[in-house]
This record gives sequence, C-alpha cells and structure tokens, in this order.
Amino acid sequence: MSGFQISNLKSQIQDFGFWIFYLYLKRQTFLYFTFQIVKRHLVISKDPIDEASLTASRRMSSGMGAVVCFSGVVRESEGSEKINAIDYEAFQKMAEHQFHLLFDQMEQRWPVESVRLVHRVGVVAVGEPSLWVEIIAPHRAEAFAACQWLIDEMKRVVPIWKKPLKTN
Amino acid sequence: MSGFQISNLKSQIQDFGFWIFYLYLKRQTFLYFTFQIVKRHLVISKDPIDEASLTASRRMSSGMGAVVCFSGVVRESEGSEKINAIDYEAFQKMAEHQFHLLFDQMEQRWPVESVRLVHRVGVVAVGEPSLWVEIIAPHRAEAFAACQWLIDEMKRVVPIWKKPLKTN
Amino acid sequence: MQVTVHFYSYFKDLAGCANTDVALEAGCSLGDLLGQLWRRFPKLEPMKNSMLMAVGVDYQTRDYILREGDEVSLFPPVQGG
Amino acid sequence: MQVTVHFYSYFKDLAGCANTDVALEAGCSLGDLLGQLWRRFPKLEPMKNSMLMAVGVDYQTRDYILREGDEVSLFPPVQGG
Repeated sequence: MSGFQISNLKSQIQDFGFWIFYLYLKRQTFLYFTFQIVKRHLVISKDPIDEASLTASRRMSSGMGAVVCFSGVVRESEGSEKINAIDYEAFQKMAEHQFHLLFDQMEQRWPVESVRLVHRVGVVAVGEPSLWVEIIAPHRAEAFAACQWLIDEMKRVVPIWKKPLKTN
Repeated sequence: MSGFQISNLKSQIQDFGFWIFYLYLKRQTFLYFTFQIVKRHLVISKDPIDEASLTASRRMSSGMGAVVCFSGVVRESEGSEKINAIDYEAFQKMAEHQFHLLFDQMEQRWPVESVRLVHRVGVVAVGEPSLWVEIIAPHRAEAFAACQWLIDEMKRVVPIWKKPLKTN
Repeated sequence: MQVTVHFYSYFKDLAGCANTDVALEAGCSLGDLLGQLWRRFPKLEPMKNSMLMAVGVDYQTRDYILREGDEVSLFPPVQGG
Repeated sequence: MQVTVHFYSYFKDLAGCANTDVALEAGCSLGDLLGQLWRRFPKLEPMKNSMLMAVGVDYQTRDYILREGDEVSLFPPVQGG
C-alpha cells in the first residue's frame, strides 16, 4: 500500500513536470490564451470624460500593435434643430450588464486585449464627449472592426436614451 | 461718361450687397464649405509621440460629433522573429508631399474637419507608438472610414520603410 | 403574484409615472401583462411596435412567463453614444 | 544632361551607395536610365518588378522623359505605420 502511494505520488510529480515542460514548449499558445482574457474597464457616470487621463493610464502588452479610440461628442444640432446639450438617461444596471454581454461576444470574435468604455449620463453640453471607447488588439484591422462593431451594437441594445435640450 | 461710371459703381455696390445677402441666406451651406477646408497637422520626426499632449491640444467646431484616433505601436515580433525595436527611414520631403496628396483626396471623399498625423522616424522601441492619426468629422461612420482609408493608402504610397532590430 | 413595471425615457411621460406594481395570476406571460397595462396606460399602446422589454437586466419576448417579484422594464429604442 | 539617382531602404545596401550622378543623352526616359543603372548596379535588377520610382516628390512610370537636374528616387515597397 505504502509502495503504491509513493509510486503514485512520483507519477503525479512526473505528470506535473510534464505539464510544466508542455507549457514551456507551448508558451506562445499559452500567452495567446492569456491575451484572450480581455481587460475591461467600464464606467457609466455623470462625471466629465477625462480623455487625457484615460490616455495616460493606458496599459498594453508587447504583443499588441494597435490602439483605436473613439470619442462621440455632442453636436450643436439634432436633426434640424439647434441644441445646447443632451440629457442622457441610463437604466444603469441593465446597461452595465448589456455592455458586458457585448464584451463577451467581442472576446469571441476578435483577439482584443483590452476594452475601455466610458459613457456619460446626465446633461452633456455641446462640444463635450458623451462616449469614449478604446480597443487594444494585435493588429489594426481587428481593432477597427471590434471598435465599430461595439459602438453599433451599443446603439442597438444598451439602454441609454437621449433628450436634446434646446437653445431657449 | 461720368454718369455711366457712377451707375456702374452703384451696380457693383448693389452686387456686393446681393452677395452678402446671398451668403447670409445660404449660411449653412457656406459653413459647410468652410468645414471642407481640412485642418492639417503633419509631423514626421524622431521625437517620441506625446499622445497626451496631442489629445490635450485637440480643437474641434461644434458641428463635429466624432473623433477617431489610431496609434500604431511597435510589437515584440516581426513575422516569427523577436525584435526589440524598428528603425524607420523616410524620404522626408516626398513623404510629406504624398501625405498631403492623400489629405487632398480625403477632403474630396469625406467631410473631415481635421486630420492630424504624426509618424516617427529613427529607432522606435517595442511598446512605443510609431504612428498616431486623429480624424475629426461630423459623424462616426465617415471618421472611421477616412481614418482606415488614410492608413491603408499611407502604407501603399508614403515612402517610409522599416528595418526590424533583432534582440541581441 | 406581483411584478413591478419600470418605464424609461419618454415612456415615463406617457405613463405618467416611473414605475408601478401590477397584480397578476400565476403563469401569466409578459404579453398578458402588456394587455393589462394598455388599459391602465392607453398612451403607451401606440408605442408597442417599437417598444423594448426586459425582465431584470435581460431582454425578453412576449412569451416569457413571469414570476413573483419580477422587475419588468419597458422602454423606447435605445440611443446611446 | 545629368540626373541624380537616390536609393532608399535596402536598395542603398544593394547599390552600395545612397546616391549617384548619371550622365544621359537629352530625351532619355526613366526606363532608359534604368537600363543604364542595371549595368552599374547588377544587384538592383532582380528587384525591378517590385521597385517604386519617383522624380522629385512624385511617382513616375518608365515612360517619363527626364530633364536636366532631375532627382530620381528608387526604392522598395513602402511600409510605414
């Protein structure tokens, strides 16, 4: 019994050694899979979007070659009418959940390393950003594709609404 | 003769008044055409790209709703080989000219208000950006389209070449 | 059983309130609930073709069977960004 | 007439220099110049199918007629970004 236990333990140690060696051989693949765990940063808040500080806090690994950022800024006209701000309303809890569902899908479709998204709620004046999105990926094409897809889908499923505030 | 000259002058003044009035009526169109004069900022330089300060110096008019930024960052591998930097060489005068030809074409195709492009030359280490592009336009679709088109065309016609510098 | 219905965006104005509690028989679907709501909030009914529906934080369709305490949300097409 | 030829990227290594002056008869085309260059820089000839050519700061084709003092540039496909 004791002999069996020892040989069993030895084989477990050998197995463990094998896996370490296997991971060493496959380290490229292993790194690829760790990349697949997308870093997510999601903020839905009344605070103004500080693009400079978001840019400064960017982190990316050395396998990444492309960063695509989008800022959506409130324009002075909605349709034919002049406005001076947009009041954004969100169903916050559902919006966060729906954003994460989109991030899940994005992760399946493109090798994105990081997604950061900030959406303002409340009153956003003309000229100020209401949305900021950053996608980091190995290559340009996938970063652009993922970023555009995410914004399109957001406008379809994330429960945020806007009310233009007219000039006088 | 003198009578003719006076009436001629009067009609010129009336014409001028007419044009002022015409421009007043058509001020939306007029504004549109002034938007068409793309603001251009082009830098090809050995200096590191300071994205934070570029972000801080952004200027856009209140008719603009979309900002798309792209950063191309040097990756740790070129093909199957590990590298630690890329040495960029440019035929500077021709590169600047070719960029401006692309900006001209972009201006014809999309209502872009501003294009800013910075390309580094010399040795750029892994993890550092070699290219930064910012496009400002009224709407998202055209900003993304113009930005992607500009980078694709740049890689076809702008005389810049890269030499990977291998680790050890 | 009882469910709570929340209204967002201009659905709040059309309903005249942000949320309301509704008593239903067990086994009722989201569609059954809507039928009851149109009687109480007639201004909402014309919006029904472009209306979005969620239970909790997930979208649901009319055949979804409601449960005690469900939080239902009704709102117009979303417009983020 | 005389033109100057500049080489960029690895064309510099293949030519063994960054630029060279070439004396040509008046009316010569860019294509005629290339024929002369292959004899002086045989390592460049195999690159001719993927080579880009410019006079001054504009791309030109082989039928471009050269003029006194033209600055010709020859280089491999570009790779910015």
